[in-house]
Amino acid sequence: MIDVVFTGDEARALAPLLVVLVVAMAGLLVEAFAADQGEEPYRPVWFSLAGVAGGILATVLLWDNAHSAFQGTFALDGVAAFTNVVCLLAAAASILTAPAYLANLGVRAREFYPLVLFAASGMMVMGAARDLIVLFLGLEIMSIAAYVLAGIHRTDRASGEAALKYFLLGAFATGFLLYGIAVFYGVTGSTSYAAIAAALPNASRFVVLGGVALLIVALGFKVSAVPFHFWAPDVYQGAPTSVTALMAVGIKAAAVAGFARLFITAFAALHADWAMVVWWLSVLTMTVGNVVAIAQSNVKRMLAYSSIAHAGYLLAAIVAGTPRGGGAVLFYLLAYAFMNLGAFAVVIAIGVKGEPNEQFSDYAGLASRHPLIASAMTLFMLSLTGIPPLVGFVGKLYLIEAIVDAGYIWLAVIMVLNSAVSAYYYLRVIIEMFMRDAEKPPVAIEPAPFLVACLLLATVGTIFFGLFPDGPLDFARESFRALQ
Amino acid sequence: MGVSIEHYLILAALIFAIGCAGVLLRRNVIVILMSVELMLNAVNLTFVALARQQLSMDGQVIVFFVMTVAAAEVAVGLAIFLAIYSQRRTVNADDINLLRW
Amino acid sequence: MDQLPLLSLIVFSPFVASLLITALPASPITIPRQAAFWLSLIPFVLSLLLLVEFDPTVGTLQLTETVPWMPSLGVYYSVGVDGFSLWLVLLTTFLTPVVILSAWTDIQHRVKEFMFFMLLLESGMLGALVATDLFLFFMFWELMLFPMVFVIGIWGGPRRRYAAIKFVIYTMAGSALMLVAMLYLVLTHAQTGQLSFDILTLYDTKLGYTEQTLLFWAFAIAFMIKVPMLPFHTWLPDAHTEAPTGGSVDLAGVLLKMGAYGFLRFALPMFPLAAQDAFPWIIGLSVAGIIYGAMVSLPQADMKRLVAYSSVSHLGFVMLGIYAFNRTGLTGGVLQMINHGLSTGGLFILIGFIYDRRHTRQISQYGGLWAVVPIFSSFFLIVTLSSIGLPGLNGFVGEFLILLGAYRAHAWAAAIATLGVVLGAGYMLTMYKHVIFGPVTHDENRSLKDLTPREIAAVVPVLLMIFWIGLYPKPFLDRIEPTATVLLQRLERAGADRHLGDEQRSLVRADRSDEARLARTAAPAAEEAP
Amino acid sequence: MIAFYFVALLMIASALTVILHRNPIYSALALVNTLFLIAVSFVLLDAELIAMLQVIVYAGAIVILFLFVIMLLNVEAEKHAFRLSRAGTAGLALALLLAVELGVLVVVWEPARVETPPAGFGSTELLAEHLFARSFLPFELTSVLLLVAVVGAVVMARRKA
Amino acid sequence: MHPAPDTAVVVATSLLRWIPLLPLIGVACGVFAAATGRRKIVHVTGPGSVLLAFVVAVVTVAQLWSLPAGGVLVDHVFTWIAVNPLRIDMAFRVDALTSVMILVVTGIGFLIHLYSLGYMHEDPDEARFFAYLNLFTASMLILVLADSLPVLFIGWEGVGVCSYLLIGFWYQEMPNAEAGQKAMIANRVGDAAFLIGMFILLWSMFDLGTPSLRFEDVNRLAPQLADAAPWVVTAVCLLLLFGATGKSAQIPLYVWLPDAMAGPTPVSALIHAATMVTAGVYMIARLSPLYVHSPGALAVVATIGAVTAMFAATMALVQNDLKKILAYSTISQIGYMVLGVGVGAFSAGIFHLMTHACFKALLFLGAGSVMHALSGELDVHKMGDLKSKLPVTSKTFLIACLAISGVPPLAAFFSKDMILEGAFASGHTVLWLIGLAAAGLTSFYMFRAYFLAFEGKSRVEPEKAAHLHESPSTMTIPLIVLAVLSIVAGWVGLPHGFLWGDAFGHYLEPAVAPRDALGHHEITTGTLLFLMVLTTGVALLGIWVAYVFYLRSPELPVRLAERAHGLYVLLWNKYWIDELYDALIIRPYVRCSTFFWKVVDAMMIDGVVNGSGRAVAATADVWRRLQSGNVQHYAMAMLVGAVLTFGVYWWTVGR
Repeated sequence: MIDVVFTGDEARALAPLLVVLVVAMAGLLVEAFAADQGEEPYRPVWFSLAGVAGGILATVLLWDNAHSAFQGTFALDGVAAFTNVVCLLAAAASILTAPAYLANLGVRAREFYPLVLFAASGMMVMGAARDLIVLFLGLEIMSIAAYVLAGIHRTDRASGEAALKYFLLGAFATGFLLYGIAVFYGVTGSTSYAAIAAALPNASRFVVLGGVALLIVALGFKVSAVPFHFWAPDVYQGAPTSVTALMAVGIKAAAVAGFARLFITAFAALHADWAMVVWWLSVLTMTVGNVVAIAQSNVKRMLAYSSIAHAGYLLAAIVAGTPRGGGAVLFYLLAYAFMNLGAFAVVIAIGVKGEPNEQFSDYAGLASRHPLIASAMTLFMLSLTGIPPLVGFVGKLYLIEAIVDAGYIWLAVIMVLNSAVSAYYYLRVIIEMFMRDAEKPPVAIEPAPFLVACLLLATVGTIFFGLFPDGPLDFARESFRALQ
Repeated sequence: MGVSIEHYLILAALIFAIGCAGVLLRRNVIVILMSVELMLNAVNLTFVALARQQLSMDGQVIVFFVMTVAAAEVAVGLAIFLAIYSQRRTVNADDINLLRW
Repeated sequence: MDQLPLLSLIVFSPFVASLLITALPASPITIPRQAAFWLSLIPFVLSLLLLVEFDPTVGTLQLTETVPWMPSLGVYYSVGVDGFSLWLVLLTTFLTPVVILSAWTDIQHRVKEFMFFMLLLESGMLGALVATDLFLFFMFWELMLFPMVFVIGIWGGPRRRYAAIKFVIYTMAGSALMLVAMLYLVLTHAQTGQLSFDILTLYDTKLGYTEQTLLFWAFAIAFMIKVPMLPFHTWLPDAHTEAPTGGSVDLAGVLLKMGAYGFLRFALPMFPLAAQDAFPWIIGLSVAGIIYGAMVSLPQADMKRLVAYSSVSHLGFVMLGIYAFNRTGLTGGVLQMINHGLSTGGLFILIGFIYDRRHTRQISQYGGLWAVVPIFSSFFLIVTLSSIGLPGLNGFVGEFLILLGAYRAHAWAAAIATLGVVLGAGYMLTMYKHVIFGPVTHDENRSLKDLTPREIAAVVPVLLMIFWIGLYPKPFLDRIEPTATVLLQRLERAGADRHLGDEQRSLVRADRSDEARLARTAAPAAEEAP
Repeated sequence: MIAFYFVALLMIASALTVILHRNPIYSALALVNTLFLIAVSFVLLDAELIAMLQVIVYAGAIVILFLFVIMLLNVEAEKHAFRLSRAGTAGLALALLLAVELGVLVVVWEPARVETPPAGFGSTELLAEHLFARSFLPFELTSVLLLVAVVGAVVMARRKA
Repeated sequence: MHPAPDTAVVVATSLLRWIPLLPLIGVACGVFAAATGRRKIVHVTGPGSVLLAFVVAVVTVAQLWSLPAGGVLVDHVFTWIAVNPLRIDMAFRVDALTSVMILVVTGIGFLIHLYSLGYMHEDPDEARFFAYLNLFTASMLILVLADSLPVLFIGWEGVGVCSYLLIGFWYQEMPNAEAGQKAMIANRVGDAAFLIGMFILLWSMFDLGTPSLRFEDVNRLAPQLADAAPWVVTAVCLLLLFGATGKSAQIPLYVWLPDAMAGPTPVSALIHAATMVTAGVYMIARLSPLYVHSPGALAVVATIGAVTAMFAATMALVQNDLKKILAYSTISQIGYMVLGVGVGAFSAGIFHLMTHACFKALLFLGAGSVMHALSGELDVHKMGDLKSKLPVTSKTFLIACLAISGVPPLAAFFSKDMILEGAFASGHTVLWLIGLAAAGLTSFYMFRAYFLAFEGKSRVEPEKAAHLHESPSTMTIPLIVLAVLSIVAGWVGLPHGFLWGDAFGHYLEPAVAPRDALGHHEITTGTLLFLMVLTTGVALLGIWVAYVFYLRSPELPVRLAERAHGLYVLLWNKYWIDELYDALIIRPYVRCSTFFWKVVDAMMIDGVVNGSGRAVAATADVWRRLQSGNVQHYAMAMLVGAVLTFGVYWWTVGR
């Protein structure tokens, strides 16, 4: 008498997710059983890369804006597809950079790659969720995998501490998320966005905004928005860099996408109300991120603060609350993925066994030793600063356009001034690399082939989408329009 | 039974707050995690109460999921604690501040 | 664009060249050096072709090319040239080979990179000059910023990093606001017309007065920083002092012009009314800059610093001319950009040469050079005289026209500015006296070598231009004037269209009446001398 | 009525014990108590199945896990549960503030009309139906979640690095 | 091709451009010689180019004379600056006035070039010298040939630069360089005013529908200008006058000329006596039709001239440096010319300009020859009885002294007399008296110099006395020629009624404003005679006093100096004018500049810039400390966020 609804729509919507999950599980089994016959360092890499590729392929082939699955709680629509691609790119980067890096650290956790894929699947769920519970579960899948990944370098105190902090605060935030969900459940009797959007107009603003506040706490935590950001620098710095890359790009992308979808679609009716708080959130976030980044001496930590700042930029476009804003957010996620993953790849590349070389001073004279790596890093830094014609600039341009279009001129002004400030610390890296000579004898580094591939990918993306951003942008905008 | 739902809700809110306080006050991470559990259960109570109010099962279903999540979190969390403990022989939140500034 | 895309060729040939340089082996350093020099001649030759193609009778943009680039954003790759940009383009392509020659011995390490950045810089500058699409312009605007940062930061003096960062932050802070203003403008226009960054389209955006004023200032501040005008100038002395010779020359020669050029191409025509109403500020700051720059130059001990501050003064003249809002001043202003590029560029080149020999720029370290290096000294003399505006040399023509025009518009401002002519002679001659005249005070100077043929080859073209513009500026003026007229008519129409406050009405009316008189006076002036 | 207040008072008391007691073990026991009381109130709210799960999963599994770890790490009682440092008091104040806010939040909700629930409300059948029919996707996701948790726990708790 | 006044006959010729061009070619040769070190070249090209220019000038003048009176030769070379409404042609014109000037410039110029051959013989930088000298000649010719103010301005500044270079010719001595720069700056100050004058003039012409600065148009439209806006004419005249005071070393900008004596003597002769310094006078005469429309401005001109004449003369009284004496006398004489044009006696001013060119050049060259003999000695107290050793020099010098003193029938007698007469006739009696007194002083100090230097007993230092010798012929010949000129030059302009009368004046009439433009009351021959006698008497008196003081009883001046000690000190220190300028203008300016640099720029503006940077960094450091590393602090921060978010939302709902 229980009839499970499972039609083609469901199948299609789940397909990418299933691909990734299946590969992940298969990976677990393979590693479990193939472990005893000899070390095959690159097998899991290829394996999980295949999973990523499959996921992307499935996404590209199967996405459509028309249908949704599971009574409209889940859909592989444009937004989801875009999020999938970004998150899977992040996963790919983390996988590509991992082998050499983990080898340097002496970490021999074969579960690393499956865990990355699990995290990615969680992100995919968040991107596709049209129901608070689904969002919640996706978030948890992602987070739990991330907690473990952060701590996967078990002999390293920093890594452990990162895991601990991330876990405790994550769990704490979960509480708020659930309470928020409870509020909406109470008000609307349902947790699906559609129902919420329908019920909001004649619900008690007072109560609903309480719920919104709680959700902002939880999602703001994942997005690392000030004042919910404190975990980010510590965790980013402590976690293994490959994982940091995943967190900085993938988790942020998923959270932001979920945030955007929720607020722009479900809470559209209350835009006037929530916009104000998010406005402040975004201003605080970008300002604190940029300003504190100036004071850093560790590049990884600097990148952490920079990622906080970028979260601020993204929130600013969410404030706009328009499809244009949503589209800009999605595109910026893509842009951010390329340039930031590239940056982390470089950070990994110049680390050698025993010395991670994460201090600014370690970059001194890099240009003369490894001109190509230095040039790549320069590209990423300039792109993060927002210098045309790199992707970072175009992304920022779209964000500002959306913001200005929605009439938040001052927000736009604050944002551009912030990016002027950010020029300072991004430039510092360039200055170290090009305009200073190394104090300590340079260590020869030869980046592993996978790493090079990752760098190449990031570089190409950074330049190409800077020059020809139209495709992805139109796609992103369309997918948000389709949600209205 | 003439108790209106909001009594339950207020009770839940109180428990939630107590949990928060625990998270902020206790220095032993294990107890902190317990406090988190308190919070989650408070939310559970809320869900059930609301479900009762609306006479819809969804609330209870959600509680089901929440429990699972809570269990999963505890498992991973405690594992992490073990790892930490094996590193530095302490689970005192104050002493775990290698990463800062 | 039925004919060959000349402008694109000019803009991108240095870019391609820079890429080629990277492909070359870095040592022996003569390889990239030679390559860079010969490659840098290509854009120059092309730009000569441009000069031929250019139709002096047309005042509007010509040789335009337009290709849709980012349709979703209304961004076009559209370039064009008119009387304002034409000569600046030529100046750029002309200076680059000169710079490379002059940097021959100055740059000894990482030559390949240096040449790469120099050519990239050229590409950026050219692009910014010919771009007629706001997005494109902004792109090149930033693109020319960073090569310069590298040039300063890598090959600069002891405080090069500080100078580089200061340069970047200053400029970016300015251009940040400009970016927002740009988007605001584009979106406002999109509400009525189509979404487009093309300036010709944006020219006729309907803007409220306050809107217009705010936007104007957003643009203006970015450009004022670049000019640089008075309160925003302090990046310049540091940048100049720290930069290597080549950097200084390009900085003074072209980069500084971008500010004034920005006013001409964007700020004025896009916000005609606000721009005209801003005159009290701009005029005031220009005049203040003229005097202030001249005064601060006097006590400087470092030659480059002195010349840098003198640039503040000279650019003040340029802005004054532009804001005269009549043909004489405007044309003079544009011509003065070229002049300043030549004379100040020449000064930097020469200072660079003497720096190569003695590795100091302290004026007190020199003296009595004429006895030792007569050729250097005489070249230095000519450039100095050109920079203080001696009639018969280029500087005078510009200053004369500027002051003449400015006098028509704002007599007192012009009168005060004329003081700058005296003060200019003051500091330049003082420096010349201490460096060239008097007894040889330092024994190191007794053994100085005079200019080598290569160095002479680098300077002589500049000198020739100095004389040419000084004696026969007509070809230059003839090509600038029509464009100036177009701009003026535009400003005037704006004045006529909108309801105005009294003082700006009178401003515009004065201008219009001039135009009217021109109709009468043009007749005798029309027929040409045999 | 009386039942509720009885349960409520006990619950608060034991919850406070959890966060106030010096000895983690007692905290854990107090936690069990609290969770049990919550289960009781579930029953009062006609959610028998959930109540049962509550007892089994929480009291039965989770808290045991806690106790296990506490023993394993033989964490001994602290000198005093927490010192009211400036941060501590601030935290307390904040918690209170939050309590007030949440309280206000729920008070504002219009009082629920409590009518007798239909037959079978909270029954296993009904729950099962909702779970598998309406909430199929979340259900499956929880399975993934548990898998990840297991793997994670193993990875983290494994003895050899 | 240009609309010309209906009266004048205008003939276009491409001859004129060669007059400045030839010396320019000389410059090229000079540069080449200097660069390659072949000094011989300039011996030919230096004087040669100027000689050719002189020949061309003569031919031109002949051509001019072939035209009916008031004829004009024009040469349009090319259009220099043309931006509507402005149009400036590189064009030259020769009329009566110009013809005089080009003859003077090329003629005297050639003699001085010739003289320099001998004078600069040993100097290694001879080539550079001649290059400069030729360049100067060219600029001066452009100045006088110009047919519009801007073109004149080219020459105007050109000569300024040349004098700058030539004063500092011996650059190794810093004082010379200083002097050169002083001259340049002083000139520039004047030029700034000159520029503004041009602007005002051009735009007023523009408002009349003729945006032109050609002398022809300006002079033609002067009446309309005066009608349209009288203040404009006055302003223009005064501003141009200020420019002239710089160039012609008048009050207040005369201070550079005495220092300018640092240059080689031929330079002093050519630039700072014969030609450049008279440019101001020429310019005023050139624009006389404009000036006459502003009596006020003319009055100022006259006053400045008279006062300068007197002022400089008094300073010349006590100088011991021979060249300095000559310098002050030059200032004074130019004062006369300015006075002349100021009172409307334009032709008289030019007349004196011409004669002065002859005898002052002669005086300087004589002084040069003395220096040559005494190996650079200039103190008149260290000379004496040179006439025995330097016959030619002394005789010619004497003639020059007589000439400048205005002893009939030598040159200055007629010219100076004509000026004073003009002053008298115009009713500026005070100015006339000043001029008269100055005339007396002139003859006194000139003869003081003469007696001290050439008469009496020798006070020459023995080692110098040993090789006293007359200068080579290249130097003496110019002296003789100039001496002859100093005698005869005046005869072209006799007072009315005598023989051919004021032929010079008549000749100039079409070029300058008629002297009765200001309604001179015509003066009778009787008065004329009286005036002539009077001036001659004053001159002779001065000579006699000088004779008494410095030959008959040399102790007198010493006693006088003690008696009127205050006055003596005042004069000796040249009224402390230099010190005054230094204290009032130069030092405050420098101090102010340093203040701007050190305080405004470095502290205030950059302070704000770097300060904001530092502020951000400081904030960063504070905020960074918030990141305490303690999990619970982070949690608390989150809680704060939550509480605040609630608060804000409910606050909004409340509103």
